[in-house]
Amino acid sequence: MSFLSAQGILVFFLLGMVVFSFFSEQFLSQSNIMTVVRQASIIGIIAVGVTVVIIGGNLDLSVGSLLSFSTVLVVDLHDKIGPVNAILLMFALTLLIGAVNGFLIGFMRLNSLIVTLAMLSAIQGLVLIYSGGQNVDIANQQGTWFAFFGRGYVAGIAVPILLFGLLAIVVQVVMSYTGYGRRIFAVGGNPMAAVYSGIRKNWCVFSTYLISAFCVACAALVLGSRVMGSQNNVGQGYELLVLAGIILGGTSLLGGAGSIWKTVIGVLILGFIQNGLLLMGYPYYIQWIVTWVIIILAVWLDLANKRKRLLTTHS
Amino acid sequence: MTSLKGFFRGKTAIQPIWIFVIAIFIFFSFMSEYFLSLSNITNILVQTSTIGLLALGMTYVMINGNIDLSVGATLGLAASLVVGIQPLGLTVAVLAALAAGIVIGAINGLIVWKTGVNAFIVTLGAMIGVRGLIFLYTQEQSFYATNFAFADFGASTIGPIPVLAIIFLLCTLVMHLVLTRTGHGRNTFAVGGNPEASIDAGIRLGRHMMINFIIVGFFAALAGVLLASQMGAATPNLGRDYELWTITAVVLGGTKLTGGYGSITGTLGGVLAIGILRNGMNMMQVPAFYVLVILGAILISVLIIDKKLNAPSTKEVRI
Amino acid sequence: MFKKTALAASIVMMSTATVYAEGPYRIGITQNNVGVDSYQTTYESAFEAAAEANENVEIVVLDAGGDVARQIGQINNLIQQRVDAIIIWPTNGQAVIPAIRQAHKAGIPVVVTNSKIAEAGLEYIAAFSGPDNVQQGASSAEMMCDALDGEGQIVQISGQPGYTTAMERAGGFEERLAELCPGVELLETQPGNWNRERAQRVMEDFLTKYDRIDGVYAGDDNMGVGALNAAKGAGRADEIVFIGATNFAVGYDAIERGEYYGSIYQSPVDDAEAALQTALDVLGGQEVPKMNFFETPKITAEILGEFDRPVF
Amino acid sequence: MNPSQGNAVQRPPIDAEPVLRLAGITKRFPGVVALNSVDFDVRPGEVHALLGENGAGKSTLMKVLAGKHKANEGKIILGGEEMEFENPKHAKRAGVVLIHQEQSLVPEMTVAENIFLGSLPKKWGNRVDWRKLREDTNKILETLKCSFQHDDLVGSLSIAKKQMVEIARALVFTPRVVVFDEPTASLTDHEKPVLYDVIHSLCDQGVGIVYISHRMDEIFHLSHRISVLRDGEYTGTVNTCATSEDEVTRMMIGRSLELDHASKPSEFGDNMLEIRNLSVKRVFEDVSFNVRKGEIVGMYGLVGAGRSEVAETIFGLRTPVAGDVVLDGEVVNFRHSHDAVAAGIALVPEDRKDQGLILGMNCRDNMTLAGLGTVSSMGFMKGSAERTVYDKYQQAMKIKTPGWRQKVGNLSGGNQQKIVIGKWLHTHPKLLILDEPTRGIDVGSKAEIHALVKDLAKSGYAVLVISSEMPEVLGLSNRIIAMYDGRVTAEFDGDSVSEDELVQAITGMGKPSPTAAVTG
Repeated sequence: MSFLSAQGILVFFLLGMVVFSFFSEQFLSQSNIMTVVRQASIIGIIAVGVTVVIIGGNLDLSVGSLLSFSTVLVVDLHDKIGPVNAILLMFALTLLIGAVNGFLIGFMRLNSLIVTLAMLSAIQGLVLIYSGGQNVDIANQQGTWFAFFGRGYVAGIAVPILLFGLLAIVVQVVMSYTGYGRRIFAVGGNPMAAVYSGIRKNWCVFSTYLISAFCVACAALVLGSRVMGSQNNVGQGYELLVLAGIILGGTSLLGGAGSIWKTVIGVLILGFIQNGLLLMGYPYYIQWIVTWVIIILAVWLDLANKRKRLLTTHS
Repeated sequence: MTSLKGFFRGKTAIQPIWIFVIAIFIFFSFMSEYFLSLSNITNILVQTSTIGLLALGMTYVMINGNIDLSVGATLGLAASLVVGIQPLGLTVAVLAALAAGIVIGAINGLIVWKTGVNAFIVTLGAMIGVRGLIFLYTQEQSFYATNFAFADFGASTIGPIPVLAIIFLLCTLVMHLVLTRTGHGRNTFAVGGNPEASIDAGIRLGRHMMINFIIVGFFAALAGVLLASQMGAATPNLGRDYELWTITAVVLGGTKLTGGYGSITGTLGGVLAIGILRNGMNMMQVPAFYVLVILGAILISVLIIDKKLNAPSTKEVRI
Repeated sequence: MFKKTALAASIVMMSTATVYAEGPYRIGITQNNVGVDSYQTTYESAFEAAAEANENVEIVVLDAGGDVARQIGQINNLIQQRVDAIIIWPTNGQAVIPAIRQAHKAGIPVVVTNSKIAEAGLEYIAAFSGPDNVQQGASSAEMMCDALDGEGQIVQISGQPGYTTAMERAGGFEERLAELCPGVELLETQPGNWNRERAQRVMEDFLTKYDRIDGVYAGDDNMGVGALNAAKGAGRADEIVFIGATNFAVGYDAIERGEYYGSIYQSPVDDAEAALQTALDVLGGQEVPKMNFFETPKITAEILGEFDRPVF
Repeated sequence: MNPSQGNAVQRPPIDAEPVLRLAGITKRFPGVVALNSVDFDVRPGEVHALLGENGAGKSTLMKVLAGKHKANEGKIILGGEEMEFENPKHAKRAGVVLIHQEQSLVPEMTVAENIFLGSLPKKWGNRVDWRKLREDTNKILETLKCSFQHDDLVGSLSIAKKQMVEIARALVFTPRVVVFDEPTASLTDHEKPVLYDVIHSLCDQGVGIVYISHRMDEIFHLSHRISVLRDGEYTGTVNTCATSEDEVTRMMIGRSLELDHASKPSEFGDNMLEIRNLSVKRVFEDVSFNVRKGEIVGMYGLVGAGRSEVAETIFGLRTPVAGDVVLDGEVVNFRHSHDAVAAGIALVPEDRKDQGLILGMNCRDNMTLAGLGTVSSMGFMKGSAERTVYDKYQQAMKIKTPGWRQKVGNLSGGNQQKIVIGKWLHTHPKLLILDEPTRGIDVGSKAEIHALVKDLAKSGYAVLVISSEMPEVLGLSNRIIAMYDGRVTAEFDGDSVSEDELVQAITGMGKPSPTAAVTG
């Protein structure tokens, strides 16, 4: 159902793929597709979580700095306390920050855009204080299974892709087929009516930020493992890319609607645009300009498509 | 942020953000011997004038129910143009830069209006694309102003007060009057507050939306020109992340993200708050890493205090 | 050659010079973007340590966060505070000139560190102290030439677009490569924004696009290691020569393992100490040359032992 | 209470050339014919009531008239001239004004700015002429005898006052025809006379009034003629003085409606709800009453008397400063609506669209929202169980929808309300609180909901009905609690109380207000 309603953007997506493949023969090669999906999976994993926040009627702009925070943390701790402890501690602290977001927005009922904007700044500061501004690296890169998350393969498919796919499916199922998901849609659609229906709105909002933070932690696992090191600002700007992917997929920022499938498609479109233009050999600034045009065209077409369907099925 | 309704019509005393501005002003005056001096205060005004000018336009767009993420990039483009075109004459260069801002604003407005695509995504696209235009035009180069009159203008003063600060304050005054006194200003509130009703009342939504995007584009360009004159140069990366600080300042000033409510006086307060915090912490030599955390924490504290002050405790349902 | 002994000697020289300085001096520094990479961070702590060690110096440390406008504001703040000297790590070589001119007018000597400013601004500064990035690019080109025997196809991953260091290194590299070995073809340049992950992604796309890549030049080792990661992931690391700049610990280790051909050794500690010393020299009334380059030698596997592993 | 008794004579039709005539109006939406060749006219100085069940096409017809929709066929003739309205402003300038059912005001603007929205007086180009604005506004507010100021923020006004602002807006251009769409839907009996006065004075000025309402009493009190629409078809026009409620009802729904006031529940059990000295700061004070099993208790009072707030406090949405809520013998004092729902309290809230429904969700999902636990296992929704629940209540309450996938926002008011009630029945509550259950709902649905409420009580539910409509309270309740200004002023037996007593109790004891004079 939700998959079908994303069809406008899907058509656009496929059309774009065909156009790119005319200009670059490698574009549709299996290895290139795998490369793009793997690259998109970090943004994609985060976007899965942020989509839940958006469906719940809020925004999360802090994911970029949080990604920096989590990646620096897990990489730095890897050598100090061992991979298992590092991963556990990283997840715990990331969820803690998610809980702070969730507390301020869910229970204190502060404006999510501004809170997460403030958190974006504060978390970046925390990262820098933690690392003292130094890059962090994993010294023994060959001998650790930590490499699995970013570089490993299972059945010929890269682990980041698997993780992205798995998270997307699980979260989509949760959102579509569980009472929890239904409650989040209700809270995002009409918070007042949700409360009047006995739904714990504040808890619901709070929990969406935990999901968002969990996804960021997963992304940090992939990123840290892929790079085997981290800079302090590694996640800078991710929040906007994530949003671009979500909106491109067709999830509205108003809350109460949207789906993970749409987000997956949106994120992939974004990845293929960047990759396609790079393969065509344009300098980065042309890529930016084309991205601008494509974002607007895609969303516009999707909107026109929806409007048409609305007119034909409305009774 | 809206406890003192009707302030912008001069009905009530003081907006909460101004209390905060005064509080931190007093705090830093005690904490740093360099803080409280005329030259430092004008310094703050000059430093905030860039974000301030962006915020003026942003206030309009946000009251109108939209948002503009492309202001930073537009600022960068205008700065590069005004310095890059200077060999053809300073006036031509300034006009071209301002025109560029207006055109980008108009494009944003037109797309939002005609397609109905959310302003957030339209201007997010523009933010990326316009930055591309800057690099296309400058080919990665920074430009240095050959015309010293331009840089001198940026550094000039009238009496003890820098020209840039005066321009900023004048613009603030004008935009305040336009917002509170003119048909366009009032209709901007109407469109943001209740678009449906506005259409019924015959208000042309698209026109006001366009005008407001043009206004924000113009002010972004103006900020770019003035910043370039302050630096006597322009770099292609100028204005990165400014959109986030601008939005923060505007929201701190009490403008609602959902539209229909806000004021220029509040925005001025929000801009000054951020400017004073930055300047004061520089003066106190707070390490850069901690400044980020402190700014974030203060932002959230202000939100919480505001919430507590305006607690709807008895009149509204607890949800 | 810039070796451990040479380094030690130069520090001794510097500290003897301090004797002539009178004080105490208040010196303000505005850095480019601390925290964006380890070089700048190490620079900052080295600078603070050097100042700490000198009781004649009191410092005000500011960070522009990569934003030109904020840096100009900070310069104004420093003028405001009437420090005795200002050290600037320019976010941009052009844009800071008017602010430097103001400091100059206010009678405060300015020392530019690490990245050069444009010609037009030279008359307003007391001195420049830092590495020669154009020379570094050229040195990297020479190494590339050696490694490939003058024949091959290479790609370049440059730093953040629009930043002086990125442009100087790329410029120096491209120019020297063209004149030294025209047989090496530069296929494409894309920015990696000083970011390892970003560089890794760019390299992955290069690997898809080009069936044959013989060499990679990265604007710093951080990005170079990102490119190396990508090549390893594609199983093509063996056929590619990696050359970077600003030797990082990860790069140093990679050279040690033989995965990485070479880099440019540039110590932020030297950089910071040289800057502070230059400022003190200026304040002490000494005759200081306009351009003070500290040496940034090539580093490859054969001579690795002559260098300490970078701390960052 | 019934105005037709109070103000005596119903008005004879006015004999004059129509100021406005709609001829053969047809409006098609994709897949639906909303209006099929409808004729309608208004004479100057006349109140012409337009009746029809929800979905009959009244609102569409008025939107065509006011320039919001364009008719596919038909003519609009205003003052003998054929018109084609491009937009509402155009229609307004020509003298046709629609006063909306939905509030169409900008809450953050002043009264004056709202009244002149889109036509602010200007001087020197784009500058607003504030003095003229103030003077013009005051003139209009004076004719309407409004108690608020030109510079009050509309958001801070009560619903009734907002309604007056809407009406004031109609007077900006000298109107020839004014359309009132459900103007009293959110007004209390106390506030209605003011509106009636306005309508009368408009008539005296020769303005033609189109009056859309579900309330028979109002229509018979006000109108000269009545026209009826049914399923987009015009079924006829009658003179008010020559018809009866029965006849009009028959025209509307095609059958005669039996208004059954005699079938109240009569067997009561123990106390289900007991409120003891409940107080919420600055809202209501020292409220005590009880509701027994199988009993319907009506709570009657003006808007703002604190009725809804009492309900919200019982439901855990407000924090009391004193007093207890006792449910089934246990002191509960819920801190969250979730706990109240879990304990078996159901609240059908006052504002359907803001509080009752997620408009963007489909019918089924809204229906199961308050009882997700029963249609899921291990947290996973059971689609078949959900459908069963939906089908059960859809059939039981005869909810008209194209299917469960339909978005609730697309349903008529009556069907929306039934969904809300269904949502709560599904939770099998011990106590059912209904706050204005039939506001803005057509006659047919209203009767169905009334019957349903009585049946529920008879099957053992304890029911608390909050209403501003006296017939509703009288027709349903076993007992009536009257509230005034945050206090319970009296408690009456629902069968024996007189209308006078009730009106006095809700307007302040011993101080008969103008309302009493009009409605008594």
